[in-house]
Amino acid sequence: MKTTNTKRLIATGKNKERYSFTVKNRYEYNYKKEKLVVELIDEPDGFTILSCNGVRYPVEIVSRRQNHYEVLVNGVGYSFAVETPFSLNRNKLLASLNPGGRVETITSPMPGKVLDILVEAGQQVQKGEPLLILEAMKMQNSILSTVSGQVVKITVAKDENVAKGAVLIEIK
Amino acid sequence: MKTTNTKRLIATGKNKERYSFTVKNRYEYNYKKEKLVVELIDEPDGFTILSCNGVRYPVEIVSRRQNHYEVLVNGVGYSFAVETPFSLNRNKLLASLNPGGRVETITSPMPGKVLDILVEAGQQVQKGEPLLILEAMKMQNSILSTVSGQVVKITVAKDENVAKGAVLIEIK
Amino acid sequence: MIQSLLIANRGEIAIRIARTARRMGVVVYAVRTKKEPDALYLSAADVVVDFPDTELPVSEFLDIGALVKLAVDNEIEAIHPGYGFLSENAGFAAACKKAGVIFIGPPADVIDAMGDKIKARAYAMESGVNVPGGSKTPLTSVDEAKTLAEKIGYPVIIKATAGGGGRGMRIVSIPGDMQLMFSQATSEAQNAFGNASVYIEKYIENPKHIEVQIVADNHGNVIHLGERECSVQRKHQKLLEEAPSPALDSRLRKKMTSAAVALAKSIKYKSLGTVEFLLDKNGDFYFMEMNTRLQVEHPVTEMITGLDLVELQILIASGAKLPVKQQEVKFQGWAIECRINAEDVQAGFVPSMGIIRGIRLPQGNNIRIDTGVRPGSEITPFFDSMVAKLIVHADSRAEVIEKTLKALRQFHVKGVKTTIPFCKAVLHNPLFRSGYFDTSFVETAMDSPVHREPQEEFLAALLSVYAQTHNTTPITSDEVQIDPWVLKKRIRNF
Amino acid sequence: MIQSLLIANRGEIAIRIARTARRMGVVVYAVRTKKEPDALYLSAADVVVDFPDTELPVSEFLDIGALVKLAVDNEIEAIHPGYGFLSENAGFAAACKKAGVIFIGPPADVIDAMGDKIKARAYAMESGVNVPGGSKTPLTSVDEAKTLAEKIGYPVIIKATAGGGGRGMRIVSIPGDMQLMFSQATSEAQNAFGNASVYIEKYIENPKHIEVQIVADNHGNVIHLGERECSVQRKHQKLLEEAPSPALDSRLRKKMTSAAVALAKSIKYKSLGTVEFLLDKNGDFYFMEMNTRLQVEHPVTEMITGLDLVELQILIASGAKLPVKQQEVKFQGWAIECRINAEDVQAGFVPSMGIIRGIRLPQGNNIRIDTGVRPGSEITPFFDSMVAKLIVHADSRAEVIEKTLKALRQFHVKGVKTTIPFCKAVLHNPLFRSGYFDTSFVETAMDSPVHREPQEEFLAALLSVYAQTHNTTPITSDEVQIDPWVLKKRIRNF
Repeated sequence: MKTTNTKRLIATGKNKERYSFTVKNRYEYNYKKEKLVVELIDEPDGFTILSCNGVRYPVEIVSRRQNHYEVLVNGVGYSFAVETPFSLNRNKLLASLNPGGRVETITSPMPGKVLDILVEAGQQVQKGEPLLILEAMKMQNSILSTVSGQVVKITVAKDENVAKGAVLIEIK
Repeated sequence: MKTTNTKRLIATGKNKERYSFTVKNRYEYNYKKEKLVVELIDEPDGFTILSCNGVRYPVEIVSRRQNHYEVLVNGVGYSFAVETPFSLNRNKLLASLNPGGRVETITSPMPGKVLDILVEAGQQVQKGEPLLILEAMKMQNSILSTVSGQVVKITVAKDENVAKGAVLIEIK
Repeated sequence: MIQSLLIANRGEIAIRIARTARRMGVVVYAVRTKKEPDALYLSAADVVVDFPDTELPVSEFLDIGALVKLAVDNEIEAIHPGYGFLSENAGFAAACKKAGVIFIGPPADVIDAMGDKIKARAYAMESGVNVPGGSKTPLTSVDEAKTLAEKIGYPVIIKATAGGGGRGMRIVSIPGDMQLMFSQATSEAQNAFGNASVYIEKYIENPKHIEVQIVADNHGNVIHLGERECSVQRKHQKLLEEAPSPALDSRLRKKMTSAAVALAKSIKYKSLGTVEFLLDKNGDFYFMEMNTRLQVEHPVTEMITGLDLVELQILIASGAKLPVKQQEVKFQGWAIECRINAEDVQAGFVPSMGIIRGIRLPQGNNIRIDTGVRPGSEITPFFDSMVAKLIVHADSRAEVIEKTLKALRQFHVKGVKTTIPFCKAVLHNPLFRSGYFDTSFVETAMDSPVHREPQEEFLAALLSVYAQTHNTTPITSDEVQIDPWVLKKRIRNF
Repeated sequence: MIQSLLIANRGEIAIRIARTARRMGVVVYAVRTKKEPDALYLSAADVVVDFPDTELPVSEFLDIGALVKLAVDNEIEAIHPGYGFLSENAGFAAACKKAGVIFIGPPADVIDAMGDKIKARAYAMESGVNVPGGSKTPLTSVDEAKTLAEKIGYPVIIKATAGGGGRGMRIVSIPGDMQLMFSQATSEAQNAFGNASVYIEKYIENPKHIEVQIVADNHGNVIHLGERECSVQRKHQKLLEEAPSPALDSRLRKKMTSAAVALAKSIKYKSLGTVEFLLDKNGDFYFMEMNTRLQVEHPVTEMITGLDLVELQILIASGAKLPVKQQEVKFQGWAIECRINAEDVQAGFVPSMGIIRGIRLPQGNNIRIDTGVRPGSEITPFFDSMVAKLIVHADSRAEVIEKTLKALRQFHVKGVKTTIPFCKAVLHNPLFRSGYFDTSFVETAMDSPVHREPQEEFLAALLSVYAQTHNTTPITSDEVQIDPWVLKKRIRNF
């Protein structure tokens, strides 16, 4: 028999929004001292429902990389990293030791053709600024920067065909 | 090109409830001078929707025998015979010429085994009166008479296994 | 704590058990049978094991030897029997124990004591709970039945000694009917339970059917989780349940729940169980029987208490103490469960067999649906005709009735006829709404067994005319023909 | 009356056309292509014909020769082009006529006149409708563009001569941008229409986009069916439409609809058509272009008029007179259409490709859904990313906004991201609700491109923690892997 164990798990979003839960016996959830009755239900029409104290939402777990989750709730995307207080503190410490920040990669959201590149290596860009023009599904789409920083590397060339998920540009 | 034609179609239910429509060009429906916008829509989840002036109901056409329809609206079953005023009058006439009435057959609603027969040929029965006991799905089910009349013939025997739709008893 | 679990059941209850067990981190095994090799419940498990080929003409989920062997061979720690099948079979519990597998339920001797309805009556009396007058031993002849009936007074009810769930029951109002009813009851009891033994009891006319959920751990702690109102029945089959009961005030509730707890304590009950009572018009209540398993209608109790009854079963079977004390159980709001069965209500509730071609589920908070079917699933004569259970929770009885009606209007099944229009009719009925209904409700108080939405008949007429104008072919048909769904399944399996 | 009809289109519009045609007793033919051999639209037809093998690198629904041949070979009386593809191709209309097939749309010369946007400007002016200042002939060089722009004043808009639907359009605010924008517009025009020719017009800043539906028969009768409000756009792509427009009073409505009817009469228009106007802040309106086909957003007009626009198209093409007079057209209530596209709004509206794993449709009266997909359908780069159109009708604008929001909350798609959260955000937006929005709305007035329901973020955090605790595997994944749905399709087709 396993012994009872309670641990704290903290979910941190992209904008540092933070939710802290206690989890007992791996399945009893509490949030701000309130008990949560949580169920993940596969319904017969193919949907997954997250039920929390009777509140039901259609959800999807889109991807998981270690403790990083991309999920959809009601069709809206959210990103959360799940950590224990210990790992959270360690990551904070690591971040403070490496002030240069980490490299963000801009990847292609779909297969297409690079019509134009609007930035150069070394250039400073703002979050939301267009980086390049990708033609897909007969439409020209601007690929926007997801972060503010400096363009480190441009890994594609004009007129190149790229696959979904291909790295286009690295920003630091 | 077809010529425009308008005809009257009358739907008569089991309890003589009657709805009279005019149909123009085979697809323009009117009921009591009101125009009806009618559509039968197959939705991607397998349902058939009858839309009438924006009112939508899930429907099924369960069976058709000539002009007799068994349909479900919202899961509730209805039976209608569709006739022109001419055929309706002819049928009324035929009924008046044949006052003996017609023979109704009681059929098995499911496969099962006849456990007991509760009536005898020649006996008068009332609508809703149990005629025999059929065992199916481990339950004993009473088969009720759908009409009032005289038992003409019993076509099954005790302990006989019957298929769905098998004729059990004829009543006149 | 139990680490692995074999579910010796199918359908919605297998899925419902798997959901909780997997949430708790238990590895769940489901049993695949030849009768439904691609059933939905299999996808709810971590591991699917095939039921072995046998020569026995017995249903897979009644085959004690094979099921226990599956658990042993796969090194599975525990077996959950669900409801029905072997869930109240003392032999199964004993065989599990003998093989070193945890049976999720009470010990074999307790199942046995409560399973023999005559013994159960005796235990109830011992613990101070009223029982209706009647047999102390099984009936050996019609004459004995007649003699006893004269003593306790007609009407009486004949019940199967090994019974439960309405099968093998017959009411006898006059001595002249005794012969026929006695033979019908014994034959049905033999068919249903493999035991023709019956007994008689004073028949309480038009009582309410109220049951109390109790939970007991292996350390002597017993609590109750309130009552359920199950008076909406047809031929002793429950059709719609609610919790709490509108018929109980706090005084009566205290008396009934205390009686249930007293009985459980006196028989050293362990695990989850239900004590069923008959409540008469004077507010007197009588022990009917005890069910030593999870009930179909357990979700209404879960809704109002916020507790997960399957979790409690697994915890108790693991040897844990009850995680809640009686005073910590909070009852909140009101819950209704509708059983959506594949039955043609308009043809007298006969089973409506066929293939589910589409399902539209109601959406919304505090609406729960427990189902074991999906589009393509077939309703067959092999198993019961349940399509789904719709469970709705709200603050008050008035609100939950409206909310359930709304959910039912959004619940559609294509391919078979269901009891949805019947459930609507119950919830619209003034007597049901008043709360003053009893077990005679379905047979005496309903003008129509189905509720018709406004305009339905008109639209049916219009649809018939439309079909005639367009020469539309029926989607389903009475004719025997190969159905594309069936064909697809055949190609896959053979 | 037309007895048989080939639909030279796919997806939801093929289904929508088939629905009306079959209702009218017309035998409907659909074209199966290699790209989607088991698409939903095929099941809406009476007969499915296979597109022949060809060597041409052109899309099936752009192959004039093959489509006309299909109609001739199968002795089909008429062709309906739907929208997009060949719906505004004069050559297609001419080829049909030559082959003796009825083209459901205006005659080739009318399509040609309105298809050349510079000619269309001239016709509009002739019939007394305002047009913005600009080119009288196609631009031959950037310099010519600059000279003309100086004359009419910046900002100006470059448009494709053969254009429509926002492609090949660029706004130029300062002379320095002209070079880049001119080359982008010509290259996009070449790609989209096979014709690089562009022209410029005075750019009306932040106008409203209002369009008037007109219907004309072959006997000189022309009526209008009111206007549609299409100002909720992003990059000239309509996202949500309504009818009527909250910006028009009866005086302005009369002026705009009269202008549309006048234009249609002056060019001897036949069949269904839409005159698009820009409405500026002073209440002045300008001709933008005329679409000589059924529009994506036609259902909102059907909802408020009770007329079936496809039925009108078929009747007119059959030579019938208009079945309604202008004064018989009654406008009732308010309708909204939401385009549910497979797009990742949070990533800047990029297409979200993948497989539809589940669809939950809203239920209720006066809710219409036009869709071409079902579970298992794939959203591919071959075709547009439309999943469905949700059309809702109610008595007033306030009511239809609430009713549409309710329907959107019940509309769920699993497998791809959709614009449902975007449509919710539009309907919650105070500026949208006020009615005083224009075509800059999406880019300037929306705080967030998605609406988040209460508790969503909290539940996303909880789901992440739950998944971490249970080691749940993602349902979909970025990784390249064989998907069971895809595999199933491959097995079937190859």
